[in-house]
Formats: sequence, structure tokens, C-alpha cells
Amino acid sequence: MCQVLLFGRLADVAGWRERRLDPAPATLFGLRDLLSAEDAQLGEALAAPGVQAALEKAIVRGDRPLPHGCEVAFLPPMSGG
Amino acid sequence: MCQVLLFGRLADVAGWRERRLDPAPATLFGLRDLLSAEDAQLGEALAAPGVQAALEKAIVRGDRPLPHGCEVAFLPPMSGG
Amino acid sequence: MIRLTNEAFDPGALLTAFCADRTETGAVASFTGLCRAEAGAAQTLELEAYPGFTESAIAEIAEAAKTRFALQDYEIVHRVGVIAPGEPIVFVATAASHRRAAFEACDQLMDYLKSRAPFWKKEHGPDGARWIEPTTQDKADAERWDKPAGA
Amino acid sequence: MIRLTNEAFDPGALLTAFCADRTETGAVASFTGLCRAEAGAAQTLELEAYPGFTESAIAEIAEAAKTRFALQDYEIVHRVGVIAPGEPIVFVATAASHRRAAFEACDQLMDYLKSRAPFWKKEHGPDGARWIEPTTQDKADAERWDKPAGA
Repeated sequence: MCQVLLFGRLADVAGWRERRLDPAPATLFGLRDLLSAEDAQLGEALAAPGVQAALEKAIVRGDRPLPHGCEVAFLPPMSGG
Repeated sequence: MCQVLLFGRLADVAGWRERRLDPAPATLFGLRDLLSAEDAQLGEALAAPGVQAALEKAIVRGDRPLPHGCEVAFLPPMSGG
Repeated sequence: MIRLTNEAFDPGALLTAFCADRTETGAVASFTGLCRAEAGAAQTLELEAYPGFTESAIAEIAEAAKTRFALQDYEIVHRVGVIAPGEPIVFVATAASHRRAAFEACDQLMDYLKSRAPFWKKEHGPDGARWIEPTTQDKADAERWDKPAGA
Repeated sequence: MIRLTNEAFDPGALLTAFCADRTETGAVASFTGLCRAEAGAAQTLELEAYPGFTESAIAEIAEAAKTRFALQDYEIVHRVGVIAPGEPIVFVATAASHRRAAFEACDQLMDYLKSRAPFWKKEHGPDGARWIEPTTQDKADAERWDKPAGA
């Protein structure tokens, strides 16, 4: 199981902001591939330059295993306040 | 007649802050000489570097005639706020 | 203190509280960012944060500024949600012994908040909504602080 | 608005009023100078102004800054008389479309107020009273603004 959060225009493109996946893919890249396979537009938005992933509220680069019950967020380029 | 104001340490040295002189000397330098003749310590303080004179709330440099009823102020170096 | 809020807030009330009971603070600088109507071009602003993540990212920057400028204290309040023209978006206050440190820290915190803080901003105008990215000026402002102190 | 006051004032109340009803102001910078106790070295501060003359001198500087930084508005409140540690001495707020102008104008106004404004300041401490003159740092801060803009 994992909780997936989308922010900014990613949420607009997907039409959802928060989703529980159970069972969840074993890795971050697996999760991204799953979301992209389900929704090609979201897939394109996730692959755009500047999109970052956060695991348990910390930015991660590259692939990571997804622990059970974790929170994953996809963050488009930040606007600032 | 003229109104004489002292500020900052000039008032401390003289022991007064405001004084009406009637009759008043005809010029600013005449006024300064009069005050210095009456009180040598004040005279010394008025001659110290950075002391300025204001006539009708405007800084003046050099001597000036003193119109009847005018306000003259002697200003030590300003501290800022 | 760092706080995100969905509710409109009064910057003056924050400043009053921030200045209270300070006998060794000589200088309090503050900045209030207000939502501009831009003569009707922008009607409302919508700001999204990632609760927890956003405060941590701001705290990291704020604690670095506190050390760099020897601040005694700081306060950052940032509005999220839908914001109407004239409403405060952000309030930053800094307290220091002397004014140069208070000003520079406040200025730096605002530069970071405007260009690098994790917010997503949507402008709702007469032609619909659009997501905003930092301006080139905002990025240049923030980069002024990237060089080491004194360089 | 420029005001001298014998009474203690609340900088937050001034900021609230200054920010009210602004739909085209993006940025409000403020500075509050507080009286420091300096761990007992200074007990109270006594500030003297020359009513009329002091406000005019400040207004000249403030109007020049308003033009230079394209300010929408400013407010300056300065305490005179006997001031206890922790009490506000000066409040300056500036309003502009964008934050750089608001910050720089506020910073410049404070530099002038601290070093060149017509006040006479006496510190009453445990060893008696002494008249204060601007520090070398205050003078250097004010001189930063003497060069033409952009130089």
C-alpha cells in the first residue's frame, strides 16, 4: 500500500490530488510507470522537465524501493510564494 | 524681539532651552556674541565644530539680519533618531 | 516560527506580537506581500503547499539565515488557498541587535520564499486560470544570496 | 505621513492601518527600531526634536525616496521624549508594486533617519547621561545612498 499525492498542474492534468494504491508497485519508477500506463497525459506531465518526486516528504532522485504504507508525492516546478 | 532656542547639549550647558530677547541684536552674529558674552561656557559650546544656526526653521550659513519677531535656533551636531 | 494558514491574517497583529517584550532587540524588519488586483488582470490567487514538506523546506532556509545574520528571532506566516486582491499572502519578520542584519535577513528570506519555496500558484483572471512559475527577476534576486557572505 | 510623538506607540497597529485597502500594492516593507536595554548599560533614551524643522527635514528625504523608488506610499512615526527599553523608537513603512523597491526605500529611509535626521539623543545609564552622535557605521550606511541610482 502507498499514498500518492499530486500537486499543482499535475493534479489538474490527472483530475485527482490524492490516491491510495493497494497493492502498490515495489519501486518509485514502477509507480510512475503504472500511473503513466493508466493515463498517458499524466505520464507526459510527470516526465516534463523539473518534475520531482518526494518519498516521505523528502525529495529523492533516481529510483527507490517503496516501503509499505509510504507517502509518495510528485511535485511540478515550484512557483514560490 | 526674537525667540532663541537651544537644543541638545547646548541647552544643558546654558541651563535654558528657550528665551525671548527684547530688544534683540540686529544680526545672527550679534546674537551669538551677546549670548557668548553673557555665558562663556555657552559661547564655547556655540563655537564648537558642527554647531549650526537656523532662522525661522531653516539652516543658515554666515551672518543674517534678524527680522523682528523671528525664531533663531542653535543646533549641535545631530544624533539621528 | 513558521506557519501556513488557510485564513486571512492581519500582518499588524503579527508585528505587534513579534515586537512585544524585547528589551535587547534593536531592529525588527518586516515584509508583507499583498495580492495585487493588477487592474482586473488577476482576480484571485490560489496557492497550494505540501503540508509538512513546505514548512520543513522553509525552516531549512530560515535557520540558515538565522545563523548567517545572527538573528535573535524570525517569524514567517504564509497564506495558502484562495486569496483575494488586497489580502496578505506572506508576512516575514526578523529581529536582530542592529538594523542591517534585520533588513538583509528579511530581504533574503523573501527572495527565497518568492522563487524557491515549495508552493504552487495559480492565477485566476478574466481569461481563466494559469499556473505561475518564478520570474527571471525572482530567480536573479534569490541568486544574489548564493555567494558566500562577504564575497 | 510623518509624525513625531511623545507617546508610546504600537508598530503593529500602524502596519495594519498602512496595509488596509491596498489592491495594487504588492509589497509593504517596514522597520521598527526598539530601545535596547544593553544589559543595563542604557536605562532610558531621551530624544529631542525641533518641531516643524525636524518633520520638514524628514519630509524632504522621504519625498526624494518616494520619487527615486517609485513608492506608492510611506509612513514614518518617530518617538521623542523619554523612551524605556523595549519601547519602539521609530517605525517606517513603504508601499510599492514590487518588493525590491519597498525594501530599498525602507532601508534608505532608516539610514537617513539614524544618521542625519535632526534629533538629539541622550542616553541615561547607570553612570549618568551622555549625548550620542551617529556612529561611523551609521554614517557609512547613509553614504551608500549618496551615489546616483545605478552607479
